[in-house]
Amino acid sequence: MIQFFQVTKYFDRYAALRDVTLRVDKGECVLLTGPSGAGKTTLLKLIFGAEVPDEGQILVQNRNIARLRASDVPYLRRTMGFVLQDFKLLPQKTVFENVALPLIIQGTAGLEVRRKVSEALKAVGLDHKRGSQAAGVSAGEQQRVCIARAIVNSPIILLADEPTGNLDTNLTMEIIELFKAIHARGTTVMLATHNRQVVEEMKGRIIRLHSGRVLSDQGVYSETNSLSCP
Amino acid sequence: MIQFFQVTKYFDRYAALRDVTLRVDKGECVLLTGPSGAGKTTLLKLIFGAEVPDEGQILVQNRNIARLRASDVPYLRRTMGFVLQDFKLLPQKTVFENVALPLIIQGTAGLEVRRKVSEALKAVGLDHKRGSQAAGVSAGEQQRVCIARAIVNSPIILLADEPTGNLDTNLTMEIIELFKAIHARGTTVMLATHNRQVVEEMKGRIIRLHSGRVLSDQGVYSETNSLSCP
Amino acid sequence: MRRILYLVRETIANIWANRMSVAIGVVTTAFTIACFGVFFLLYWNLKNLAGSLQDEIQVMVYLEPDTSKVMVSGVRRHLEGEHAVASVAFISEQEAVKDFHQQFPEESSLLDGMGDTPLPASFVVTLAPGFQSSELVEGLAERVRGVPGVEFVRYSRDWIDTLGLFVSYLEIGALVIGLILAVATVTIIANTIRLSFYARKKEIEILRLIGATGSFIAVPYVVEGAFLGVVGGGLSLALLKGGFEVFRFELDASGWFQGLDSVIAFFPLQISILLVVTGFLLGSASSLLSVYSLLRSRA
Amino acid sequence: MRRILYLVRETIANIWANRMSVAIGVVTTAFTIACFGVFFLLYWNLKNLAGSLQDEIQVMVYLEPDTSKVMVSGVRRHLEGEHAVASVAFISEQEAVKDFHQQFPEESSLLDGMGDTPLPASFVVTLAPGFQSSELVEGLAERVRGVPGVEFVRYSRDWIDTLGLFVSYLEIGALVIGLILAVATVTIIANTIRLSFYARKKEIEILRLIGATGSFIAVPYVVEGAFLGVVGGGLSLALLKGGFEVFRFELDASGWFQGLDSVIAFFPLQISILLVVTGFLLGSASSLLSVYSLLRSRA
Ligand SMILES: Nc1ncnc2c1ncn2[C@@H]1O[C@H](COP(=O)(O)OP(=O)(O)OP(=O)(O)O)[C@@H](O)[C@H]1O
Ligand SMILES: Nc1ncnc2c1ncn2[C@@H]1O[C@H](COP(=O)(O)OP(=O)(O)OP(=O)(O)O)[C@@H](O)[C@H]1O
Ligand SMILES: [Mg+2]
Ligand SMILES: [Mg+2]
Repeated sequence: MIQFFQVTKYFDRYAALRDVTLRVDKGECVLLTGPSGAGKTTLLKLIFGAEVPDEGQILVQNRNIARLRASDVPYLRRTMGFVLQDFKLLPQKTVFENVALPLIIQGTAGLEVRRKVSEALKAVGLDHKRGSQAAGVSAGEQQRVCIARAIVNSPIILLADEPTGNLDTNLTMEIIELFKAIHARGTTVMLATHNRQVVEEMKGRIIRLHSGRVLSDQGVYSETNSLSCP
Repeated sequence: MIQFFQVTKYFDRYAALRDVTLRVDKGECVLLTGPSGAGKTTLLKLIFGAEVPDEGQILVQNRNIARLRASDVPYLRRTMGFVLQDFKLLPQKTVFENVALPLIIQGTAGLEVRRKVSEALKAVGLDHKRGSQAAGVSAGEQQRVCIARAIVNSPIILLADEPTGNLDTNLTMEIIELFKAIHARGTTVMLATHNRQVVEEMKGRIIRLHSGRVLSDQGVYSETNSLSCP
Repeated sequence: MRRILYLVRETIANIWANRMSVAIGVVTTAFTIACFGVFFLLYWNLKNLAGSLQDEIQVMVYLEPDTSKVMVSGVRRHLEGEHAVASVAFISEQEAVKDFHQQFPEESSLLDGMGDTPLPASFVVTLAPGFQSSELVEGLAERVRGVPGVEFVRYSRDWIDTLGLFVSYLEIGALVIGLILAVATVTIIANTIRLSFYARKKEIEILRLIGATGSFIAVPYVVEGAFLGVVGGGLSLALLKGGFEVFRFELDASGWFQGLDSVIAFFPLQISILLVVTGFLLGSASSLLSVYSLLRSRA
Repeated sequence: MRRILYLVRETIANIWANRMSVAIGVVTTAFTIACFGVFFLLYWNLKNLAGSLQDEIQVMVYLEPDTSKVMVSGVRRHLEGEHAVASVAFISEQEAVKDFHQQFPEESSLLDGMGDTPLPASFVVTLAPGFQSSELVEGLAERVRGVPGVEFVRYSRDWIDTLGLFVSYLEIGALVIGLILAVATVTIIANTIRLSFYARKKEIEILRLIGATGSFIAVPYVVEGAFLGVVGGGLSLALLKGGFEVFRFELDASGWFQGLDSVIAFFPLQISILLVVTGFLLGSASSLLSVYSLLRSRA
């Protein structure tokens, strides 16, 4: 599904990722952890082609991301859903419109758009805010709008960068359940998170990054290996 | 220090805050909690005059915020530091420049600016990123830049909105210690947070909001009253 | 279908959401095209005026005294056979004296005591349009001088040259100034549209992240640019027409140039439409350009 | 001190960070001022040309035949005493005949057999600038007619009227067109600057949140706007000068209007400086306006 071969990414002269090699199979659930500035966001951005690697190769669904023609990038992105750390919502549009956007771009029929958007908004508990401007809702609400936008499309790969940073324990739990359900349907899920609750509950494969390197890549969270974890 | 008298704030027809009355004395440490959309951000924004109340009065340092002349607002704001949920950094400027801004605005001498900024950046563990563009650093780093900017000025009141949403447990602990130290110097601190760790460690007065109302206003966190808390 | 509907609604929403910068763009476009239009209108009218003046260029063919009627009609036939000649009018010796007295009443005495026919008979030749150049008239005069009965041929070489020069002068002037103004117009409009799109860099970036194709992103902007251009062009037309009417009214009120009133004219419909079409093309082309320059960077 | 240093560095950094939109603004400003300048240059030269033509308006004072030398100098004295008269030249009867032969060689025969002095002696009166209006000349002629020895006074009323009208015509034309262009210039430049600041709404918002006063925020923007205006104004001057030289070169190469070459001229230094100052004022005023409109909203 997703393969990194000795990927290095520089910003100016600073290496945000160094010689990263990893392989995520279809249907896996991966948790990216590591301290602030470890390179989690960079790794996720490379997967959906928002950044281009300086060295190494990245295959996503057997296509080399770096070599992809610019006109093919949109079609690859439509198979993925992502929650960005800085939300990236269209501030002037309503919550509904923001969530509907990935469907409209693909030309989904009107009735189906409404049905799917409602479903996604209900899943994140925001159906009552559907008519509000995206810029007007609270930070936690915006984060949930992003999650709804990421899942509305039933993506093959779901990438989420700190999706619960602005949510309280109860909502975090709900979102974890949501991601679990999506994963259960066969979607490949990759989460970058600092939240111990998420790491504990998701029970996925844990990849720990530090200063752009993979520190450890292990199975599900357990008390024994958690001591130095997140 | 800060007094709310029956404050109500509407967005469109939705009441983000309803009939809130509270009083925070000099040197207090207040933790605002409550689910997503409860009105925490709105309450903090009212204190530094980024929003104007629709009903009721707000006194900050014995001045009525709503009645303040536009030309006096900047001087009031200079006595406060704040960490916003959406950061609000100048993306083109370096980390150093962003943190230095509150000092430069007040005309602080060059040498002192450098000393104070370095101190603030060290306190949040970001001295090595001082030359990076603010837009270029990771989310957690941006959050810490905001914290540095808020404290560089030795403010009388420190307001922080979810200041640890993008930080891991270790860094969160460091920031908590930092806030405690600032509080110990006599600064009035108000934190809005979902993070249980913060609530537990800060040991401050806890105000719980729900749907714009004050649900409870109690002393330090303890096991007995924490069951339904954040 | 849903996509087209979306694009239509999107365009309208875009225009509405950015109504301030769209309005600024429309006004700027209107004023810019109007700048060019003012100059063009000036050129248009001067050229027309020169054209109507050129119609009045005349060649005088003086006949020998006491030319017979047969010879006179021979000269007439020759003149009418010339390509360059539009019309021919005969002035007899008697008419010539009458004209002289009318034109120079104070010098009337000069003709006294010079007999019945002090002035020769003549033909007044009006030239066909396109034959008013100095050389052609020279050639015509040369040929006519050889015709029997013709004493001498006179024409105001200066007048022909001056008008010819005036028209050429107008033409280089128009070329240089018109070029500057045209470049200015294109630059200003393209820049205005580009600036008003600059503010929406973020929006475009987000759409790309979600997987929108380049054309899906570009269409609403291009339509918006075209709208801006058309409305700007129309507005500039209204401005020009308004300015023109004020000018004509002032001219009428002042009572001067009664004759000019019929000569000066606004653009014909085709050119008016061209102005709006220019706006349309400029608007859509510049927005296309600015959107694609934002889309080019891979991210 | 630190604040001033900050403001200077801030301005430079701002210009650099937004170099694309600053460049767009400069180019737009340059072209817009150039549009106005082209028209102004045209007006300036036509007005100069009209002025130099008006200098040539002459009144002919014809004397009675066989006027005595004393009377001639009496007439001269009278003429020189008139306010409107700039200079007076005497043409004797003999000179008049010579001039006639020169000017109308083909009509020379007309004067044959009319004695030695078929034409009267005359004074050629050149008018002082500012006295070329039809009414003033009429009054002068009326007074001169009464002077002993003067037979009649002639002047080309048409010519005077035409020139006078031309100048007035030029003046309303210039007023109407100049007004449209001036409004256009101000609008376009203000809009361009406003648009280029629109993108920085967020920046201003952040500065205000941190506690910056209005003037602290405004200064770098206003300086930037002034810079943009001055550079734009200077560039437009360069454009105009360049266009003007190309025009003059074309004119020279074509060989026409040798005389005109000395008449057409570029703006004098003062007006060139005015153009740059206009840019400066427009730039700083529009940026001031746009920043304050962003600052007004309390938040
Ligand atoms: N666009 C950029 N320009 C320059 N440096 C960058 C850029 N993006 C990221 N970096 C740097 O690369 C490093 C990794 O950043 P990244 O955003 O991947 O970290 P992260 O693991 O997501 O951290 P966080 O938990 O704080 O979000 C950081 O040191 C950051 O400063
Ligand atoms: N500018 C605005 N326009 C419209 N509605 C707004 C605006 N700002 C906030 N709201 C609404 O007011 C309510 C309170 O928002 P606020 O941002 O204060 O919540 P919060 O407690 O900070 O939530 P979170 O934990 O998610 O940040 C929310 O329902 C939000 O949708
Ligand atoms: Mg990150
Ligand atoms: Mg909030």
